[in-house]
Amino acid sequence: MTAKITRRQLAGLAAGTVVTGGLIPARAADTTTLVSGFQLPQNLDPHQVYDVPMQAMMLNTYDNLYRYQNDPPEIVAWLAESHTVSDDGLTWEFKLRPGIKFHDGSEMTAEDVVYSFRRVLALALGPAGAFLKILKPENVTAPDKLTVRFKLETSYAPFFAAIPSVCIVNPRVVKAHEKDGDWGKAYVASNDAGSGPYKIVSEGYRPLEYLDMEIFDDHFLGWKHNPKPVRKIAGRPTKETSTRILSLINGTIDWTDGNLPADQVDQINASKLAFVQKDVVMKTFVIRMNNAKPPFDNINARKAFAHAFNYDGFIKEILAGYATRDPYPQPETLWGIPKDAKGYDYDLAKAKEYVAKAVAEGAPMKRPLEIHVQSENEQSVQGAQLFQSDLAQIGLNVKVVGDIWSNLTNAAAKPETTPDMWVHWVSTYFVDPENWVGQMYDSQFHGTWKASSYYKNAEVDTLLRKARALVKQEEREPLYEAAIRQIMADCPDIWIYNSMQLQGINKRVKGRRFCTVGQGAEVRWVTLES
Amino acid sequence: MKPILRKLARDVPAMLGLAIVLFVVLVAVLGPLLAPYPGDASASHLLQRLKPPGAGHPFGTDNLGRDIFSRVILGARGALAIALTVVGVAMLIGVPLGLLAGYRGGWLSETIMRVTDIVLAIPQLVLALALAQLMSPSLETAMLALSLTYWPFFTRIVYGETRRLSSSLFVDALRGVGAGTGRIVFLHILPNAISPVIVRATIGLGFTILVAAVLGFLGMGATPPTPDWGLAIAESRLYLPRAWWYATFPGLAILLTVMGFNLLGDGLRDLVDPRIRRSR
Amino acid sequence: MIPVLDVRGLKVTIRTDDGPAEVLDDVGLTLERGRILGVVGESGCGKSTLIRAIMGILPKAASTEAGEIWFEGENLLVFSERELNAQVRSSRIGFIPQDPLLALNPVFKVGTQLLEVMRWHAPGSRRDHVARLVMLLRRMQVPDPENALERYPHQFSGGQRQRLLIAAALSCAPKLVIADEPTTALDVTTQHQILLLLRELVAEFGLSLLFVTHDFGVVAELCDDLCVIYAGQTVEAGPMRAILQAPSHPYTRALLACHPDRATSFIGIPGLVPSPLTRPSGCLFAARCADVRAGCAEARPGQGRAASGVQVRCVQFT
Amino acid sequence: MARFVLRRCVLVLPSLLGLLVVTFLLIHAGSADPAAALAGDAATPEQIARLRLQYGFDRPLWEQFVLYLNKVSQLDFGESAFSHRPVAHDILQRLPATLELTFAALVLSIGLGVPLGVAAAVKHNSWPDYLLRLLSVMGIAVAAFWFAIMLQLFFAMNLAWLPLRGDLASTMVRPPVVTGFMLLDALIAGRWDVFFDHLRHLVLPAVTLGLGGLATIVRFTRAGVLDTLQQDFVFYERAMGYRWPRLIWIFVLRNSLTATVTQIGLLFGGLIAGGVVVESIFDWPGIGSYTVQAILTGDRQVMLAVTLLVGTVYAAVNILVDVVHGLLDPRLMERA
Repeated sequence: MTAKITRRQLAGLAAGTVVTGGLIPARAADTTTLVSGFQLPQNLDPHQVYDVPMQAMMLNTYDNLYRYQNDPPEIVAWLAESHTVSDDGLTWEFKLRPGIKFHDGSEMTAEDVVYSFRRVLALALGPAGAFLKILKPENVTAPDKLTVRFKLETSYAPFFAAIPSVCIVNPRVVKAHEKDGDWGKAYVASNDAGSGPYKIVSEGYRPLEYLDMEIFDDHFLGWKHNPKPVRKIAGRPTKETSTRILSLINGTIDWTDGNLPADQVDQINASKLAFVQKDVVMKTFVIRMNNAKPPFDNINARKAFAHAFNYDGFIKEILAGYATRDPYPQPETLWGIPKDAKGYDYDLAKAKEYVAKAVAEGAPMKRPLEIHVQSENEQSVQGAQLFQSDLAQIGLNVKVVGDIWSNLTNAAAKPETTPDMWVHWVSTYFVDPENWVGQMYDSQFHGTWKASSYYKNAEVDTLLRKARALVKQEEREPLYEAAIRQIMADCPDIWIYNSMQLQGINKRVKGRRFCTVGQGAEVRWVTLES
Repeated sequence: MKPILRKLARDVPAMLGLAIVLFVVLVAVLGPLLAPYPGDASASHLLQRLKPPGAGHPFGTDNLGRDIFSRVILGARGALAIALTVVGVAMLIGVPLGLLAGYRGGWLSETIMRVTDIVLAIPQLVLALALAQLMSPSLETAMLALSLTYWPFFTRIVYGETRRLSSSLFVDALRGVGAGTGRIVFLHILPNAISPVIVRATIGLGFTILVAAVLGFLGMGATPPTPDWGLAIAESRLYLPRAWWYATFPGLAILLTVMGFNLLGDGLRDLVDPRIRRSR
Repeated sequence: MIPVLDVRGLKVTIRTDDGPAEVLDDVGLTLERGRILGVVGESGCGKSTLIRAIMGILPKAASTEAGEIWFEGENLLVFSERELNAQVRSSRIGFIPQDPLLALNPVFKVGTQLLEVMRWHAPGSRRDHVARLVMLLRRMQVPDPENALERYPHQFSGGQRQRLLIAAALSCAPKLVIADEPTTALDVTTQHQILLLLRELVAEFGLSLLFVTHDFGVVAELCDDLCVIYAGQTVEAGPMRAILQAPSHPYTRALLACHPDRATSFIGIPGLVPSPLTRPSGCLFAARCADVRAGCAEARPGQGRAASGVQVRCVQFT
Repeated sequence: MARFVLRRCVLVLPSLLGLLVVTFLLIHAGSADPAAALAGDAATPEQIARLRLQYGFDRPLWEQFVLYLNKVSQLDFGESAFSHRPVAHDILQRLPATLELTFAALVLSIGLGVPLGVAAAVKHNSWPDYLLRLLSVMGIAVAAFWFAIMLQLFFAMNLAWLPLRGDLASTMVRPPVVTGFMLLDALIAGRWDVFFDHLRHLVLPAVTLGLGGLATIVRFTRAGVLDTLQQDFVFYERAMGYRWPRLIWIFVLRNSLTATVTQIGLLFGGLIAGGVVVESIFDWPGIGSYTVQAILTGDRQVMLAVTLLVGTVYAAVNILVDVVHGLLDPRLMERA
């Protein structure tokens, strides 16, 4: 339709012909634009927000010194060519590649990297958690144009694993929009300051609604790996599952995020346009028990509960098999798992025995218990309901309480307010045992949601702290194995499965590569077939 | 009374409404006796998940393999309980306030009506949602939130009626013969003001069920495994459009019930409104 | 000469929830050209239904069972709604309602409302209509007639509103004007002025006036002829003077007796009007009649004639 | 007239202040720690403590309220804990979309509702009336989310006539934001393609949202017309030979609309709230989905601002309703 319009066409509109006549076909036949259904991060500043949706976004807009690639994940040199670390594990030096360009055309130098890390530390949000305790802003320096040096306060092995969580922002853009020393917080929250393979179109962003990006031809890696890349990414998150499924089936969106409900797989696979891609990710599902509250302070009581969850039933029936049983407190695919350790199985007889033992030891097993779930998350509700009906069979009385994430993390700040039990996932913030057992079972983290079982074992504390301070994986591995062995014996929580991500993808999407960090949202590999 | 009932009997939609309401009440009372699987209020049967309607499960089964027909039947009681409680509490707050404001006048009346205006200005759904999130979502908070936002409607109505009646001749006459305030208000004004209140309440019953369903849909109402209609629709969203039966039958139950109350309320309104009555 | 209005044996029933109600049962009246006919009756006797029947605006539940309404030689009962609207209302029959405040549409300017009538029923352009209205209003002694059209009904006093409505009734130059208790809502002084005005207008515009009221005093002051209605029946009809001198029907007599100086209310007669739902088989007035005889309760009396030539519905005169 | 509006505006202020106090207390009575919400999932207790100090969450409640009030008077509504963006900015960006949708729904429900209501009243107690009453009650009783999904399945999937979600085709470049109302912005930019495509996206959400309003308007118009038809002046007008269609559609209708207009005012508040569900199902980029997000994440500043906004809109609409009442019925204007 051209810019001119006749009276007749206007009349046609009134008659409804334009409205229903299909000016634009439901499916975009355009092979240069990928319509992505990934959830948008809370805002676009990778230094303010660091969660799964942000990972998916920043992989396309920003770059990092090192980055996770492939499946299973490997940490690979990205903006940096290489790095060195001192024997004491305190001094880290990264060598930057020359000639890297930001979206505004300016060249990236070591100073820019320094600025980025200092900004992360100053904002103290999102990705800062891994660095605040071990890194002072003045100890990030640039000895020369292409070298960045970090001097850590204490040796901290996960430092390197967390490097991919920090994006390098363009200080020239950020500083130009700084207000009252806010480190450009307001500006970067809605605008582009990156160097990644795609740049954000101006006016192309509205939180929760849409995010438009276009290709950055001068990306430092070039585009040789993909002769026919996607020119534009139209981020169109859908809020309702039903809308999401329908959009995928009728081609309105090219891919969903990886949180597709298992029950929808058949229907999507049966559709003409789309299919479901399955990938194992590092994201564990766990029912927390508040070890500080009776009866969960009693080990037999905890074991009774651990034997009362129908692991296979949940995974096979409710998740239609799209998850793998993971009896360990961290993903089975990650290093540090003691191969000899055995998990707990679904056995109501055993559970009853443990109940009896616990009762004999004076644990108040008959106390009415609560299990809190995230109301908006159906799977957590289902898991809790399933658990509830099994527990009822062995005479334990549990009530399912709907709750929301912010309330739950808030309640987890104190043992008294932490629910008896609650359900959540632990996603990959960085690929290291520290992300799971390190932060979940070291008692120094009590008060954070990750450590909300209030588990305390001096031996485990020692092991975990020692492992954290070492740099070499070979040296750390046995320590984690020992710690996990002990943790599993103490049974502080109920570990259920490691997730399989289910992503609905339009059949025209080719070349997608998956990595657990970012859910395979890296668009630079993708081509669209006509 | 009899001619009024006879008039109601001739009003086809109102009778339809009455029939629906009676039916729903009956289902609510007899719920566990009528439901083929009363245990499905809490039990789960993983092997029978998401079966389409068929023999044994006329409305199909839900995400935990529970019989939807049973759960729709069992849900009637909860729906009615919510509706009656909310409207009851709202009336308990709203009617006395309206009487007071309407009969007394002056600053008291002014204050009450101003507060009423403020509460009316808070969007019901927003307050309900905010309250639900503050006090952790449950049926009780949903009911509290709905009651707290519904009473101003009654205050408004009663206030208007009371004002009209208390300036009327017959109340003047009562004052003239020395009737006490309490006597006038409760024996003479209230009975005359009550019919619009009843009408509003009837419509409110339906409305409450609907809003409660929306709250349930947003995860701010009933908690699982309660057999709640709104909750069922909310749960079904993950399985739509495949499991169409999952949302459809609870949806129809809501539709039917709300319709019943509304039709009845409309019929009653036509009946008590003398201006419309005249035209019959 | 044909009378302007000649109603014969009109019978109207209304379906109610409690069965059919005989609201009018054999009403007859004759209005000769240039005269004023007063129709008197208690409230509930069927006066408004009579007016509605003549105007052709009966409620949906009502039906005309029998009778004829001859207007200038045409039977109005055979007219369709559309024909009545196009040929009769306003253009030939003007109407003055009871309560001028309730009868005017409160949210439109007086001018809009009056011109709407003329738009369909008076010849000429809008400008002609305005001119005629201003003329009429001036004649009705409405102050500042030009601006009056721009004002809303509630901005006038009761008497002025009634004058507006009289002007409206005359706006399309009708032959017959039906006035439905046009003075009841007014105070006595204004009432008197309006009656005087109406008298003058009848002569001045060559009208015939059907004046319906429950107020005997007003009728006596204004009318040339009289028609007394009781429970949906004409019980006595004839020249005003003749009836006043010698009322024949016991009902008329009772009316005049309880108020020797021209009765203005009906309170003086003991008993109640029979309900239109359950009507006695005999004379409808029998239960209240001071002069009741054997047989009164058995059969309905037909129309008879008194010595003065007045029509009377009473066994004494048949 | 101007004085009347001004007086009403001044009278609204205390109400809004009261609303603000109530919401402020309600929101702060909750247990959720705003600092924790601001800090995000991966935050350490130190980070949270820092934010608590920085934002003054440790101060007494009244002090926080005075602080908030002071900021609000400068139209600063703080920062969203979720997006870390200024709330005023977010709301300004999203409000037009919601107003557009609400307005479309209103136009739909008034445009259809008034004629249908009149028709039902004229055919009072006959089958068309019964049918309309039944349908309008169904319109109120049907759960919006269920209806929305049915519309999607039928019109977007089966027939593929209308888009499923969003406010514009993903391949289309958005016109520059001038007013924020995309229909207007498209016209300003001369982008007919955007105009029509946006209109197509508007249909299903507007129908869903308008359904309840339509039903309500039908009912109140019917009742209003029935009421007016009993008035003496209608008999007078008939006796004077007013033509039927004009009698009904002009002289009766204007008298009957008072109740309908009041309802439209009440509806407006309901429509904005109802938008919560509709916007989230159709991914309409308005206030509704923003509010849900705020509630789910315990985002205090957003909840406060939205409540205040909705209260203000509600008050403004009510003033407008009074003005329209005054225009419909001159007696009301004189009394006020």
